[in-house]
Order: sequence, then structure tokens, then C-alpha cells
Amino acid sequence: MNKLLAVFVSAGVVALLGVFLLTGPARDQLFSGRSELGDAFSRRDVRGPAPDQVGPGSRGLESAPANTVTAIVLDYRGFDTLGEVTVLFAAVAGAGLVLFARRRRGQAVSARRPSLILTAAAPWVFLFLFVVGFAIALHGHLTPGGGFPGGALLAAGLVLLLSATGREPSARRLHLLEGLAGFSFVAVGVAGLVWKGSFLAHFGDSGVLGDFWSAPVTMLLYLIIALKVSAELANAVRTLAHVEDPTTKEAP
Amino acid sequence: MSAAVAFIAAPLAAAFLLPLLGTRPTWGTRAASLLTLGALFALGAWMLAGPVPPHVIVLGGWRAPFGISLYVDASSLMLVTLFELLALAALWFQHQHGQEKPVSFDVLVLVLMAAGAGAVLTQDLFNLFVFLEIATVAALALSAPQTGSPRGVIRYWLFSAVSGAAMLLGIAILYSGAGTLNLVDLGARWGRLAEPVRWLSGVLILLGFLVKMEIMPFHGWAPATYRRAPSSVGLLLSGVVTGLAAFSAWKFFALVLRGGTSLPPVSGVFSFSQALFGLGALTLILGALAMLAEKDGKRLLAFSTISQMGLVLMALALGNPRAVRGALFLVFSHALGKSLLFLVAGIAVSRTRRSEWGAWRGLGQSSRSLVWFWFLGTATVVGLPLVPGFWGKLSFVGGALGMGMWGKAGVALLIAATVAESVALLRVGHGLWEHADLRKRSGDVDETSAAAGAAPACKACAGVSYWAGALAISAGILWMGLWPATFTRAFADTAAAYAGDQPVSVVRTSTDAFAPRRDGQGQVKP
Amino acid sequence: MTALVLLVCIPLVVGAVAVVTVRDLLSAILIEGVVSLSAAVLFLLLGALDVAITQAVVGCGLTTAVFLYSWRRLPEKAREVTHE
Amino acid sequence: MNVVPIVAISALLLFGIGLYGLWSGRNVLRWILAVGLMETGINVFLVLTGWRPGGAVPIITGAFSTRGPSPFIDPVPSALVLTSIVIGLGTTTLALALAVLHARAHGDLECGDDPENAEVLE
Repeated sequence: MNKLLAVFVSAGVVALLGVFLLTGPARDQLFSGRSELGDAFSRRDVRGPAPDQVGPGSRGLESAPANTVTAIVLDYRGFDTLGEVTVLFAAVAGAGLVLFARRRRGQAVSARRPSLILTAAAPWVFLFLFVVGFAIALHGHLTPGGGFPGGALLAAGLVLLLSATGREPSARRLHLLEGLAGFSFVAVGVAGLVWKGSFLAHFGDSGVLGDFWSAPVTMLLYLIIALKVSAELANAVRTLAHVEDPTTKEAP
Repeated sequence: MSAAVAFIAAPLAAAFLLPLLGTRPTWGTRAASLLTLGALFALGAWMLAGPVPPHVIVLGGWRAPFGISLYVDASSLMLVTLFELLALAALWFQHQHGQEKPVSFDVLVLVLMAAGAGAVLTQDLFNLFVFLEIATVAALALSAPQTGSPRGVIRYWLFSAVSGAAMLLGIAILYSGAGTLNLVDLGARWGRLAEPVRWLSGVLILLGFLVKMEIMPFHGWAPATYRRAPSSVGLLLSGVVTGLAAFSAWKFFALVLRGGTSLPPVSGVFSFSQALFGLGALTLILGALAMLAEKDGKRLLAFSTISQMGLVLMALALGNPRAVRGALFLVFSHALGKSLLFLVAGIAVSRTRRSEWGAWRGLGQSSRSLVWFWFLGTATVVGLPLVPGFWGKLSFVGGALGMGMWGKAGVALLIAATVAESVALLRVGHGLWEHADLRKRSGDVDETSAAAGAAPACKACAGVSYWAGALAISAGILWMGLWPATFTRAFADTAAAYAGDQPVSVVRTSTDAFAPRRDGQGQVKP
Repeated sequence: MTALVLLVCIPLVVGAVAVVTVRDLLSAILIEGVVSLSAAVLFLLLGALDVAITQAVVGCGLTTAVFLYSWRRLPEKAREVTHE
Repeated sequence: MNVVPIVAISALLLFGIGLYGLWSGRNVLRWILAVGLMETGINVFLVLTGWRPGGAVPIITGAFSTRGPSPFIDPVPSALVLTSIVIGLGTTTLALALAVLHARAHGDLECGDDPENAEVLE
């Protein structure tokens, strides 16, 4: 009975949304695939007129990343990204808080000996993930990807390496990495305030569009994000996966 | 002019750095978090001591409809400063009277402060969504009980996850229709949107705010969450989270929905704002009646918050300047009064380990202050003359009486709800005050200090945090109640600025400066 | 293009139905990963490369991993659905 | 040119199926999965609103004129969805921690009413 009601209610919601959004004038308005905001970001003419032609090799653009999505995420709307990083940080800290009391009981970790294949392959897979993760993060201004997937790959490599060697990631080191990276994000924002008069404004000259060194602040921010995300995710896995005895001292 | 960014950046920086001091709470971590909050409170007080001209802070150097901007004026600054004060009181209280919590508790309180300031100040719809999500995540983790059933919190997660999803869908619809995310810019383009787009996005986004404001059909998570959460977190939930939700809901309602006037009536009968007014009225009266039936002290306070938020929603839905001024006043007075009640409840719970208010009988015999603070909090919440709740309700009544039938019915409901709420709260206060059966209670009293969990270092400073917090909040209550003029003026200015009544309103000029760009269809004008 | 999109949307919707109806929760978690992956392919088709990569790595890979890690921590009795 | 209705209906279906999953049972893990479905549906919808036939991937790989309309699809929804995906991961992690807590407190994941009459701590 309950399920029948659920079917009817959800079908009703879908039908309502579908009829409202996909018929009549709403459809033309919603699915134009173009907005003034997006066009201005694509052309890089928010502050003033852009050059007549924009392409690889353009100099002095207001925002240098060739990848417009990166330009939006880290430059035009960088404040959102600070918030996004904070959500992840708060969620992982929150998971630690929620499971804190339980960890004190000190249940035994189901210590399983890592398999031989895992042990043998782990360093190589780790190296691969490490290189690819950093490459994706550092090329975020030129190619799709950026700091979040890059950081996730780094975290995957880290967790894999640690589980293969049977060691716990040190909470202190993860916190150190996470905290310093987060603080650096805010510090980059304050640097923008000091040098450019606006919080999170990108300082320094924007280079030649398409060059590896074209958007230094973007690269810096994506590096920070990648490190922070990897530390946070490794920490989350540690919190969710392992029940530890806090009486034992953490590895230095 | 960018000083207000500190209310977001500083707590975040502190929250990121705090775990470096270790996961275990120490003297140092506690001092660091309290000092950060204290410094932010001092900054707010210092800024408010001088004149606060309304101004827009542009983030990243990208001008208004394109980048994200913050709008700072006296009211928003007051609200943020109030948040810092409440967090200071709550966190210190938790340090002294609560169970030992890891450092992440302090970290999340700081994150909540950043989210509160961000949600109050930001002028960008998606940024507002991000800050609401941060606030939700922090509030969820803070209110999870260390022992016992987490079902209330899971329900809280469920409600906020669904409402967050609805809000995101609404933002998606609104963005794809209007092509902008700035609240003022959205308001300017609202009229050009197709009617279904307006309806769907308006309803879906408001749903997100209503859940966080604990409005009646969406309040189901609140009582159980409040009951299981520490009282300090209850204080933060009812003072900070509902406060920021109410303020940002009003921003959306006033700037984008233009006070509900821009939506066509529902099948020609009642308008959008009347529907919200109805929801608020329902919440006001049912919340107050539920308080009468409630045996659990913390659930009773939760229903009181629900009822008060119903009144705030009614006032916001009326939309006239007097009523809106009253709504802002009520947000402040409710936050102050309810915090006082939660501090008393926190002491009571830490002494008896029960949340049923029947178990708190006679606690006021040994410490009279509990009774006095409870009565002051009650007076503030129900609105006796000379406390801030009175000015808020007066302003609401003044605004409502000019609105015909609906307004008069609202005033009648308000009187009924006020009576019910007073009876329910005074009953608990009387219970605290009266003689208890001492034989039954003697056992509890003995384990008082042991039961408190983290026993304070010295016996003498046992109640310092409670006294300091309660006295600071009482001072705020008396100040707002006896000299309401500063606040009234600030709230009236804000209401006028958001309604666009003032000839030169910074809220609007900040985006109108770029109006020429918008006229051409994507063409740059020289 | 239309055919390709249709080809991706079918596992998306069918997988979603499976997630909410299949009895075994572990299968539901894994199927949710498939749904996320289909969404990533759909993003790719719609020209949002950044979103596609992030969805594949974060939305599909990491979310499933977090699910599985907490699954390992659940007591035996909690792993099955009793009220259906 | 039937891409828009197909994808939009799939997105809305995902949203609706998630809603059904919330409504039809009380298993916390299933709720978390269902909310994930709803979020995926909304993300698909949001990306779709930025898409248009023939729009280029928003990465500048060749020169284009800034005097005409931009040749790229709308990049803003992509940026918003990136944020939304990461926020989704965060809330899912926290919700899973709550689910583990529930399993420890009640032995299972069936989330009914909060039991009354229990001791509470500060």
C-alpha cells in the first residue's frame, strides 16, 4: 500500500515537472544552451571588451585559463569553490565527530594480510595514479579535469599504497596537509585582497593563453585543491574504514 | 571596505588550522577557537560602533552580475555579530558542561559561523546554496548524539538532503531561464520568465528555506534532533541556523519574488504570499499548541522555535515594511531569548541527565539564577513589554492590521499562540522554581559534578561559562528591549533597500551599473 | 547523436529503478556506481568534459568506494533489508 | 534533435525514482542511495540546460571572434555541476557515518521513530 502511494506520488511529481518544463514557452526559455553570463565568460569580456579574436596565443586576457570551466570555477566564481572545499572538509570532520565515541571502544581492526599481487603491484599503480593525478591537477587550466579528480586519484593511490603495505595513514600528517592546504586557499584569497583590492582576485600577470605557465594562480589553487582533497579523502576512508584504539600512540 | 570578508575568511582559516593542534581537545585548541570567535565578535561590535554605510564587496574583482558579491549593511552586520556571540556562548558552555568532544566540534562551530556570515551577506543565489549546504553539514554533524539513537539527526539529514536537491533543481531551472545568478539581477529579469518557470523555481527554492526554518509540514526532524543534541547545539540550531535560513529566505523572497507580487494568483483565488502566510499561521498555532502537550523540555523548546519561525514567515509574507521590520526584530529576539532558555536547559540536563522537564523540578531551589534566566528568556520569546520580542510583535501587528481580513486573522492567531506559548514556558519555569520532593532527587544532585562529563578544572569556575553567556545574552536582550531605536532604524533601512523603496539603493545600483551590457542580446556595446 | 544518447539513458534509468528495488543492498551500491558512470558518459556526450571526468572519478569511483568502506563496517544484521 | 526531451525525461525520471526510493522503505542506506539518484538527475538536468546542438566544448583550442555570439556551450552549468558533485560526495560521506552510527545504536538500518524515555547527555 505504502509502495503504491510512493509510486503515484513520485510519478505525479515527475509528470508535473515534465509537463511544466518540457512544453510551451518554458521549453524554449530553458533549453537555449546559451546565457549572457556564459557568453561573457567564454569571450573573457566581463571587465571590458576583449580582443576581436581570442584563441591560443592571445595575451593579456582578463582570465587566462584556456578551459573556460576552470576560469569560472577558480576565477570568476572562485568563492563558490572555497565553499565547496569547505563542504568536503566539514563533512569529513563531521564524520570523524560522529564516529568519535565509537572509536574509543577500541574494537579490533579486521587485520587482513594484503595479497601478494596487491603488494607487488601497488607501488607501480601508486606511481601511475600519482603522476596522472598531479598531471590532471596541474593541467586544469588547459585540459578538462582539474584539482578535484586529480586529488581523488592521488587519494586513491595513497590509500592503495598504504593498504598494500598494511600501514595506517597517519592522522597527524593528513591533518597537516589538509590544514595547510585549506589555509593556503584562504591565504591566496587574502593575497588577492592585498594586491588587487579584492578577496580571491588573481594576482600576477595572466600569460599567453594555451601556455603551460599561462595562469599561475589557477595552477596554484588547483594544486592546493588536489592536495587538500587527497588528504581529506584519505582521512575519510580512514574514519569510515578503520576502528582504531586511540590509546595507542599514532605513528609519528 | 572589505573588512566584512573577515567574517567568512577568518573562521575558515581558523577551522582549517585548528586540527593541526591535534585531534584531542586541549587547553590550547579550546582557547584558539574561543579567541577566534571573540575576535570576530569584537570586529563586528567595532564596525557597528561607527556608521555602517551599505556597501557591496566584489569578490575576485568581478563585477556584480558576473562575479559573486556580498552586500553589507547595518542589519546584516548585526545579525552576523549576534551569531558570533551565540557561538561564543554555546561553545564555551559545551567546553565546561558538556561531554568531551574532539577538536572537530570546535572546527565545525567555526565552519558554521563562516556559513552563517556567508549566507547572510552573499548576493548570489548559487553561492547562497553552497553556504546553506555548509551550514547543514556542520549542523548535522554537531547535532549527532554521541550515545543513543541518531534517528532524529538522520531524519534531519533526510529532510535537508531532499530540500537541498529541490533547491538545486529550482536554481537550475531559474538559471537556465534567466541566465544569471545574482539575486538582484534575477529579480530584474523575473518578469520575462515564462509562468511555469517562475512557479516551479519559486516553489522549489523556497522549499529549501522552509525546511531549514522548520515550517510546519517540513518540521518533522526538529523535535527529535533538538532532544538528542547537546543544548549548546540546540542553541546554535535555533539561534544561528534558523536565523540564517530566515534571513536568506527573505532575501530571495524580497529580491527575486518581489514580495510574492510577481506571481499570478493560484487559480485566481489566493496569492503566493498568502499561501506562505497561511503556512506560517499554521506553524505558529500548531507549534504553540504542541508546546502545551509536550513533556520533554528540549522538544518543547524545539516546538517553540517552530512556532516563532511560523510568525517570522507570516511577517515576511506580508511584505510591507512594518511587518518586515518586525520579522527581522523577531529573528533577533528569538535567537537571544531561546539561547537563554537553552543555556538553562543545558544546566538542567547536565544535572539530571533527563530531558523531561518534569525531572527538572526544584533545580531552581539551589540555583535561583536558573529560574530568573528562564523567565527572562520566556519574556523575550513571548514578547512582554520592554523586551525585544514585544517590539517585533508590535511591528508585526501594525503591519498586519493594514492588510485586511488576512492580517486580522493573523493577529488573532498570534494572540492565541502567544497565550499558549506563555503557559507552556511558564509551566516549566514554575517547575524549576517549586520545591521538589527532595528524597527522590537527592541521589541525582550528588552525582551532579561527576555526571557533567568534562569536569571543569576548578570548582570555583564551574559555572563561569554559563554565567558569562547568560549575562551577555541578557545584556543584549535588555539593550534591544530598552533602546530599540538603533535596531529599528537599521531594520527599516534594510527593508526599504530590499524593497527598492529608497531612491538610491546600493542593492540595485550595484548591478544597474552594468545595465547597458544587458540590453544587447549578447552583443558588447561600446 | 540521438541514438547514442538513448543508448546511455537506458542504463541510467533502468539502473536507477534497480537501485531502489533490488533487495540486496550491496548490489544496489554497485548498480548506483553504474548509474553514475552512465551519467558521466552522458556528460561527455553533452560536451561537458570537466563534469564527465569529475563525475567518473568522484561521483562514480569515490562515492562507491566510500559506500563500500562503510559497508565493511556495518554489522552483519544491518546488511539486509528487513522492512519491505 | 530529440536529445533534449530524451535527456530531460531521463533526468526527471531519475529524480522521481529517487523520490520513490525515499518513500517506499525506511532503510537508511537505501535513502542515501536514493538521494544520490536525485542528485545525479539534477546534475544531468543542469548540464542539459547548458547544452545546445553544435555548441563547442568550452575549452579554447582555436581562434574565435568575440564580436559574434560565442561558439561554445554555456560553461556556467558545468561549473555549477562540478560544485554540486563534490558537495554530494561530502553529504554522502556524512550520511554514511550517520548510518554506521545508526547500525551501532539499533543493530540495523531500519530508521523508525526516535525511542522516547531515554537518558540524554549534554
